[in-house]
Amino acid sequence: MNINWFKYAAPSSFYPLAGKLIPWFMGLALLLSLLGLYWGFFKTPNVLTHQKEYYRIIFIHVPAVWMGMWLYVMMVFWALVGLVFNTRLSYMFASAIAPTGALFTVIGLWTGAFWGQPSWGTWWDWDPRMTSFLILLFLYIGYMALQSAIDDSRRADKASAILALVGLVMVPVIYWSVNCPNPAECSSLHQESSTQQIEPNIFFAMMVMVLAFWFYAFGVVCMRVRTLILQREKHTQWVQELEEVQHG
Amino acid sequence: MGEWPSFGSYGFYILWTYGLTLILMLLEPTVLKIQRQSILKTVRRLVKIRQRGNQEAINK
Amino acid sequence: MIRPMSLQAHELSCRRGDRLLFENLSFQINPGELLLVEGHNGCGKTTLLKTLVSLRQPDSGYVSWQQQAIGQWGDEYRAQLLWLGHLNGIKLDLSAIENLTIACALQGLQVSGQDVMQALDRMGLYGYEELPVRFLSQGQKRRTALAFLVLNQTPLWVLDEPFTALDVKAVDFLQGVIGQHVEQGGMVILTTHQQVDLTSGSINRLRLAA
Amino acid sequence: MLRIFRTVLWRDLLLAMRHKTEVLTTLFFFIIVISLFPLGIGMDKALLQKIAPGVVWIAALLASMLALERLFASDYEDGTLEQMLLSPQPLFVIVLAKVFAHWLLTGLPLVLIAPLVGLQYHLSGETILMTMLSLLLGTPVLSLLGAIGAALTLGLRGGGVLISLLILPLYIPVLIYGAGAVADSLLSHNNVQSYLLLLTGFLILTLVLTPWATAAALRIAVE
Repeated sequence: MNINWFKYAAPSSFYPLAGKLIPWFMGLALLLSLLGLYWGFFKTPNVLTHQKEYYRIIFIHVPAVWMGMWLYVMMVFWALVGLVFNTRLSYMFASAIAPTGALFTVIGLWTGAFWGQPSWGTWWDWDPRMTSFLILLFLYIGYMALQSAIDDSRRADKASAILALVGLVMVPVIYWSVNCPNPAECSSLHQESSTQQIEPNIFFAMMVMVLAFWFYAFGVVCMRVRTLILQREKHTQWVQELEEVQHG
Repeated sequence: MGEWPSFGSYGFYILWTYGLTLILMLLEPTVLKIQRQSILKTVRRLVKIRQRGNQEAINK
Repeated sequence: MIRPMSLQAHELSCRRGDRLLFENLSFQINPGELLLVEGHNGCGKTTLLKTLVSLRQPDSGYVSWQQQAIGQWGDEYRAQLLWLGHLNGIKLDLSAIENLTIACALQGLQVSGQDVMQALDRMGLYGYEELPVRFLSQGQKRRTALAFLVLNQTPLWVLDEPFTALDVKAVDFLQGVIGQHVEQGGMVILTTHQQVDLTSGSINRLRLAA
Repeated sequence: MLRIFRTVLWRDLLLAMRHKTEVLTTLFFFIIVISLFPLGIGMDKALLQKIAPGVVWIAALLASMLALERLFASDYEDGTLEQMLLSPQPLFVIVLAKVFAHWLLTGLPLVLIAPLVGLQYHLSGETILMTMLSLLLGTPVLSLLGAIGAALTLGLRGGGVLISLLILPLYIPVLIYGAGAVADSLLSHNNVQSYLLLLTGFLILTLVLTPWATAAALRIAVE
């Protein structure tokens, strides 16, 4: 059974498919987030050993941070596919993902600051992870700025694809340089990943939230791809015969 | 069901973080919906222009 | 040459922004032929020429040189061709001689100062060689760019409106150079709004309807 | 291969010599920015010494950013860039030659002027030497990375500001380790060597990777 991968590579066949999928994605996202929040708020102990009630911000902070990073990798993946196969739809995906990724990064930073205030006493301290996350936001903004600065959509896609690629190559270098500014002190990057010692209930609630954010991201990206398709293919026959155009 | 979780004095932080996240995650789809309507409007205008164009060709 | 030297286009289609310029355009040009690309302004003549010359990637279809896609030839294909766009491709701060020596070096031609001087003389720039090109007239700047044609013996010439800003005498001289090149088995693709007549060799016309 | 490198390098230096003033603008910008800080932050000796590494490096970053826009712009406007893209010589060699010429005109002067600046900030001889060394290793990286931004934003209105938005995040590692090297030589100067090795590592990394990206960006810009 060979799946014809390129059947949905044509904007005209992807448009209706995305239209059908969006309600599912958004519905699932809503359902899962309600489940996650309920589980997180009602089924977990009120006070943790060293953190008071504000630890519940974790249900938003960690999913948003992961989404911010994952969406950047997805964006570069689609940009690479676009550069290699020269299919317009993959470029549209890449430029559709960028705003959502930037949004999640902003949420991640915002919730991080609000978590930092009660636990560390400062809204922002140049902790390596927060700084590298801020730089990720700059990379997103750079991508979107370049995308909108170029009028011709063909060149905009290719140019921002190259920028995203260069950004991806530089991300580990930036992350490493921010985490270990003085090479003498930190020989290895052993940031203690805090996901292991979390109490199982909280951990699962958080995972449900991560899933909810994934579906939300799929839904919103599909919506934005549809608007991009309409925008870029408005001169084509099939767009002008769409039923929502005929009697909208 | 556990009792309503007391946020103690940290309600403010919880409120602000969840509040903003909620606003942003609702804002994005609505902005996209508005964008979609405006593009559909321009496409309808294009269709009207093309139909009038064909009409004139036929009348000529 | 084991394989016949020819340039083929296979179902080329190009877009500018959201507008489609041309679609499944196929043609072939063989040695000793001149292809005249015609069409009103904005119908994609320059875009087509840029695609043939690998300056631009077509939206679909491909261009092949000696039955092999130009993507695979890479730099070798670029050694076979000469391009002259609307822009002259010369630096205004450098003198005509410096411009020409750099152009030859870029093309990888071993050329002596004497050849350069001779080429410039033939283009009617005697006495203007040392002057920075900034002080030359538009016609003379175009002739400095065209002087490169005289020096360059690559088989494929792609010229985008070469006759603009030239006076009658220069146009005749250029037509002579092109005619001679086609006679020697070279290939020329050009766009122009003026009348082109050739002593020998066949002229094919390609009309780009919008 | 080397012939074309030499030709393009000779060409760019020749062009720059025809416009001598352009070369000095970057240099004076660097000096002015650095001299502004003491006026703004105060003349206290210890404080100036403390902020010197960061100030010198941030000024170097901004100065090289300023000069980037002109890297390909003039060739793009008069069509010579098209001729370069159509030359049978490998494009990354041409790009390397142009970036090297750009570095000679904007990066190297910063290194040579560093002692003058060091005196303003009461830096010791040894630290000034370290500043020059770290700038020597760092400014080529700034030019190489910046060349990608210059190629991507070729021919765009407001290109200058856009370049800084795209490329400054990528400059952060060089800034951290460059300023770190100078700061370290000020204080304990025991592991200065590791900083310099890191900077050389960046130099080699960008030397190998960036020409490809700049060449690809140029091919797209000319389309």
